[in-house]
Amino acid sequence: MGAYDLFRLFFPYILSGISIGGQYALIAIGYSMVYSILRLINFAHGDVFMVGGLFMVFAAATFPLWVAIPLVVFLIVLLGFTIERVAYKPLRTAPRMSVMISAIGVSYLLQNLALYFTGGLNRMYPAFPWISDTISVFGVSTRRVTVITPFLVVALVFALVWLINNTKVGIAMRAAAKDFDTAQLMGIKINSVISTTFIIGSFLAAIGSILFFTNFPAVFPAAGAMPGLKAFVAAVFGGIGSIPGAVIGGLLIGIVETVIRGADITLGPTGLGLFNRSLDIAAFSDAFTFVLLVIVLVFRPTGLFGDKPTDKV
Amino acid sequence: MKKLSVGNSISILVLIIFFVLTIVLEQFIAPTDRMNMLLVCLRQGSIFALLAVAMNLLNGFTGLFSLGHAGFMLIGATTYALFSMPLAERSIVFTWFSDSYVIRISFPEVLGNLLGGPGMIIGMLISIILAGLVTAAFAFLVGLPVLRMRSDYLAIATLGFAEIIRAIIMWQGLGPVTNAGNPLRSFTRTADLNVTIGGQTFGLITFTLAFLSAVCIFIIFLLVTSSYGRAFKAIREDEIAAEAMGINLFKHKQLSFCISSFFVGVGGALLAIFMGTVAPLQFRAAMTYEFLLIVVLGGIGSITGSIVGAMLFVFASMWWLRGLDSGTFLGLDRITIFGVNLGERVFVSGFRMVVFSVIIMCIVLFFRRGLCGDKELPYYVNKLRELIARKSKPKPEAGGADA
Amino acid sequence: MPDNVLRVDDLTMQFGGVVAANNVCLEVNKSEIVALIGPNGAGKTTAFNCITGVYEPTNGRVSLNGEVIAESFPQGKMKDLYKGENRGKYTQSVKLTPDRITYRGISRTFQNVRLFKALTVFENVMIAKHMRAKQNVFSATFRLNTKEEKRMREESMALLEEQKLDHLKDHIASSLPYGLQRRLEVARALATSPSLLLLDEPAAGMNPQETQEMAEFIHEIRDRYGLTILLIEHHMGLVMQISERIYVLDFGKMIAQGTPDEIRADQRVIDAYLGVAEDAAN
Amino acid sequence: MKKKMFIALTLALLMTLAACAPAAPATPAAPAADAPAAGDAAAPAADGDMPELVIGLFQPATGANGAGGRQESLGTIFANYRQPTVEIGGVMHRVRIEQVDNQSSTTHGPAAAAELVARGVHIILGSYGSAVSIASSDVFADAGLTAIGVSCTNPNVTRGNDFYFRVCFLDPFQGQVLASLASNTLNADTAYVLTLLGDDYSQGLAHFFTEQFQSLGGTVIQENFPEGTSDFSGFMTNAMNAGAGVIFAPTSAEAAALIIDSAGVAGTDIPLLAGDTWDSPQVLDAAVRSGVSVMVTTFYQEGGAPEWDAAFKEWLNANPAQLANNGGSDVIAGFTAMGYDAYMVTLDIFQRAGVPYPFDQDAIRAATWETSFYGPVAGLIEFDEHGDARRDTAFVKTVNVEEGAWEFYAAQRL
Repeated sequence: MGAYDLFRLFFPYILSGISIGGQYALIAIGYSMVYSILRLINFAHGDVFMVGGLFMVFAAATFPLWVAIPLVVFLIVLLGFTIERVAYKPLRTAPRMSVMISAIGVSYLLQNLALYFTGGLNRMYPAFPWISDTISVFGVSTRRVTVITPFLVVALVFALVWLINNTKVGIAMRAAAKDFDTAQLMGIKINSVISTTFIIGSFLAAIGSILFFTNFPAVFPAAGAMPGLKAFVAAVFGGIGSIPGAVIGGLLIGIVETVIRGADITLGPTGLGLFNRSLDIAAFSDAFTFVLLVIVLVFRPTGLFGDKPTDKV
Repeated sequence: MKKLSVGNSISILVLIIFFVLTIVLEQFIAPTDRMNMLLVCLRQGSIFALLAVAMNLLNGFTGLFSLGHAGFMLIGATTYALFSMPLAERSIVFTWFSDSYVIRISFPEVLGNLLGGPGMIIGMLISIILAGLVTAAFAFLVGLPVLRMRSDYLAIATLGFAEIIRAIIMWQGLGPVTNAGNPLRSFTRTADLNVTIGGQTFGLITFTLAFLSAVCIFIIFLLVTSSYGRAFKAIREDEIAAEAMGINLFKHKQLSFCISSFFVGVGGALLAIFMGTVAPLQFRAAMTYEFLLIVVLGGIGSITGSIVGAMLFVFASMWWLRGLDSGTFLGLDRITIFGVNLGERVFVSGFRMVVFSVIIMCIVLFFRRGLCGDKELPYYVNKLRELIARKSKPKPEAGGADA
Repeated sequence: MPDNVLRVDDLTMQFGGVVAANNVCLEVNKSEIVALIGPNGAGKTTAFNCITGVYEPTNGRVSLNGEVIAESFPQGKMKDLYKGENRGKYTQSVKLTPDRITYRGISRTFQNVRLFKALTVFENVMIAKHMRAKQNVFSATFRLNTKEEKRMREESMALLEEQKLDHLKDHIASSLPYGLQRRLEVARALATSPSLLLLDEPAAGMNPQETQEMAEFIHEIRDRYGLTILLIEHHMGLVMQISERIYVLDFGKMIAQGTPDEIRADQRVIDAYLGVAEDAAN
Repeated sequence: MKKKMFIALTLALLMTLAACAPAAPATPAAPAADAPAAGDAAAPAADGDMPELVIGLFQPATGANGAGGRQESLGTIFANYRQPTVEIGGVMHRVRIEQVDNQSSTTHGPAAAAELVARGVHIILGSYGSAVSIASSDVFADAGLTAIGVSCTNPNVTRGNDFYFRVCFLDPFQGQVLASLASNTLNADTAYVLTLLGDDYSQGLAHFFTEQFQSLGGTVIQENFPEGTSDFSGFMTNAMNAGAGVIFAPTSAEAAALIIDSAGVAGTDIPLLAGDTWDSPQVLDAAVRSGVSVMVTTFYQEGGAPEWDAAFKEWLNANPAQLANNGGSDVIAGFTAMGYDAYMVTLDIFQRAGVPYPFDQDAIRAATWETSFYGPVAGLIEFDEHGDARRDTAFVKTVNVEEGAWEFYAAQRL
């Protein structure tokens, strides 16, 4: 089998892997930023992403797109902000477990609300002109959004990194991530820093939801759960608190996941012929993410680019 | 033996009355009665109580924030189903793996043939215990890497392991063993728990399930009040101090993890009996969250709380609040506000769960200690007696409840 | 060397590029009260943590009653980063977890009291008894260990009575006043039946009268339980009053050792403390 | 403060209990008069003197099968609307429908079933989705109630259960029809079968399809996807890489929409084939949107009974809530028709059993076995020794992309 054939065999998977990985990355940044400041796994983040999809379904039905898209992004940012104010802020001094439980509670509430308002049925995401169009990349047919995603992600990440390194609020964020209490003592308005973090995270989740659901146009109450968890794993993999880490983690998980999904065909009897019967590997595509997580946590708990946390005795 | 305190003896009395009631009620309530929901909810509630208490042992008493509950329940339920399914049923259940099924023993059947009715019950018990043991064994393996992690990483890693376990059980390659995620069914049924004496059948389903759960909960209660229970609590309070007091962190965490998982496995097996079907698709993270919320509802670190929380959860979501879904609730459905009829527009499918999650959020945010804090039943019995004693005095104190 | 209860050789602890303890050597003989002093950040608590197994030293050896309980040499990344001395002197790697070290007979208190806050005073002591109880989960759960449990209860009660905490036995630990919390922490440490007790600033935050009581208390427990005591303390009055020998650390290095009188006169010690006068004044 | 709020909360819960559970006597004596508050959904209290026949509608309204469950329920409710009373043993009975949402879940299903039984229903219809039906069948059997499956096609629903019947065809039949369609009509050598992991319906239908397709000389490549999968592009690439001539995807309508969409994006011209569950407006929409060729088997083809179609559509369009339950369009799904027939056959059974209120469950079951009823929409219903309807016809329909509608393809018989 020649190089061209190999390319033909694997390229479609890698292409869609990069795309979905980019979307994970956008969600992962939100997880990563919140975790680095509050040490909180914001379980509701994936559901915020799902709600973003749902808002768009309803918004696009009433408004033209140029109204609907900014409106949805604004509403999601508002939602993220509100969740932090209502569900996390009152628990600032509580044990970490309480906050995590609160996050799970919010996730449960959002899913049940979605269930209620959709009647538990799938809602089809509206098709956007241009980015929803089908195009052909090296002979592989795909949506334009697949190709746009990685570029958009890189652009957003550069903007974000610039923001964090050069603006006052960005510096405050880094300070809070390094040492929450000291940052507070130094006069940093910790609440506004945290709110900003949630606003940025939700903004990226809203963009991520537009890209994701344009690609996979069904919104259902649990639609955010799995991408959310995977994005968190991506954040851990890249090193919590590291934005480039989250992006690389997201891309890696996205690619590996799609490649595994195709492994039975590409490696099996109809592909490279490494094994002669179906091993049903495809069914492991989700579980694999967690295997990766456990491996990372065991061998390199700080992820690829993370700082080592120190506990004081 | 030490003399029982009044609080303890009244608590025991309450439990005895409860069990007598389960037996008596079941004889008089037919499945078609409205009140049968009471029995159904008691059954599910007791099993949920056990599962919640087992989770509390880990999360509340040992302070290990584990989210692997659903995965371990699945192991327990699957093991139970596999070892209690009558052989004749297997070719039907394993249809898609035409007769190549691996496990070819059914304890209730073997012992039932040998000893009759009681043998069947013993067989079920053996399968239940086996379910617990297998679950504990898996927990041991999972615990090796996971229990060395920091608290929140532990949470996400156990959550991950639950998904991995589910994926493995559902793997096509293991089909002949586990039926590859296709529902297991036709194993023992709840009706098998009834006892027939002289042609008269006595319904013991509620009693048996509640009793088995109660025995397990009692063992957990004994554990947490033992020296080991204190060690677990020490770990929860301060790992470094606990270690400095000679408590081997890993060993004790592993112990708590395995014991908790054993009872989760047993609970999974009981749940399998209750449901009659084991469908791995259902054992997802959402299920773990439900139990976590039950534990929080009842109070982290209180066994009584977990029981009360589980009962409230089951009764409310399965029965009392169901009206919120079907359009009739306390007559509120006849009210129309701004031209919107509550019954038609608001009380539709899913509203129950919304109300429910709002209640839970309120508890998480405003009653952080849950219903029972970290107190147990005897404490409340004593509190109640104090209250009554004060009331019966000639000059009752006002506002005594705020004490 | 039966007199050497604790012996620390060339202990070096380095966090990344920061050397917290550098080539620390100390010896504590049987029934001695020895103090480890030094300005803030001198590495005293680091040394404690290395002795009790909380930290794995970067280089050096700790032995208890002639038995090595911790030994280490620069490994992995540390090979390049290591700034200390005695490279290559230690070649074996002995790493006991804190609970094993406690089991061997070293018990400790903490700088900022670490009680099991939500548990009762009695439970706090009982937990420390857990380690040496002859029982397993099964026997403990099913109450087959009643004799053992009874012994633990009686011993714990006795200990609380000796510490005059018995009337508070059912109080929640965090509800005690600070001084009693300190005393409870010592009682808890004693409950592990140690031969060597490490006290990390036992008189921190106490008024002069309490400090005086603490001094007597330390003497008393040493005599009553036949203990050897190593303590970290900033209260110079207390240190000079009770300790038989004193080690002085500064910037991770041992700068002086000797009897209280020798230390009082040592110029290096005076210099080291000059910058932190307010500490010495306490 | 907190304590008081807590007490108030507890009181509220207790009051709810009181409201939902009136002190019901063991045998409800005067049904219409003291019908529980949480119950009389449909009927006005005006003709309260009439005894009631209560049909329990055991359907999912939420979850993976929510859409199908709602559509199926519509058929039954419409039937109830058209024929709200029935004469049994010389006594006129009002027919009331009790609904419970089983959430498409085998965990919540049995509790929902118990709830339905406890509401005092006399017969059960449902559920859409074989897995829930199987999981809950014991609850009905233990209560001695007859249950009639409307569209649950897995053989195991009725196997070994004397209380469960069904009016639809079975998966072995459906699988055969689809396999011969794939092999003979579409001339496919290789079939790519995509199934939901751990789903009885999906695995079962795939199994029967594979059996038949292989016996016709074809090759089958089967892959499973885990529940909650959004990204099917990898699987579509797999199908193309495997050189499949047909993609067979017996899944829920929810997954179907995503699969069809992915197929459209992947630009494949491989036809997609599926069973009864794909007979849904969602599938139609998705197929029209992405221009993929889709073929499904169904119980009923619109146009088979034109006058019924018209009446149903009129009723459906009259109420926006009902229209929403049908997926927002008035396309008639096969299982809606089956829901209608199941209601009618139920009335027939009660009439033949001949015992008026409070009915005799044994007589009802005996009458069920002897059913020979010509369903007004989908044809003759008779039960075989398992309690399955003898059905020999499945309709095959295909999506006409230009017109955006289902198009009759063939009536397959075996």
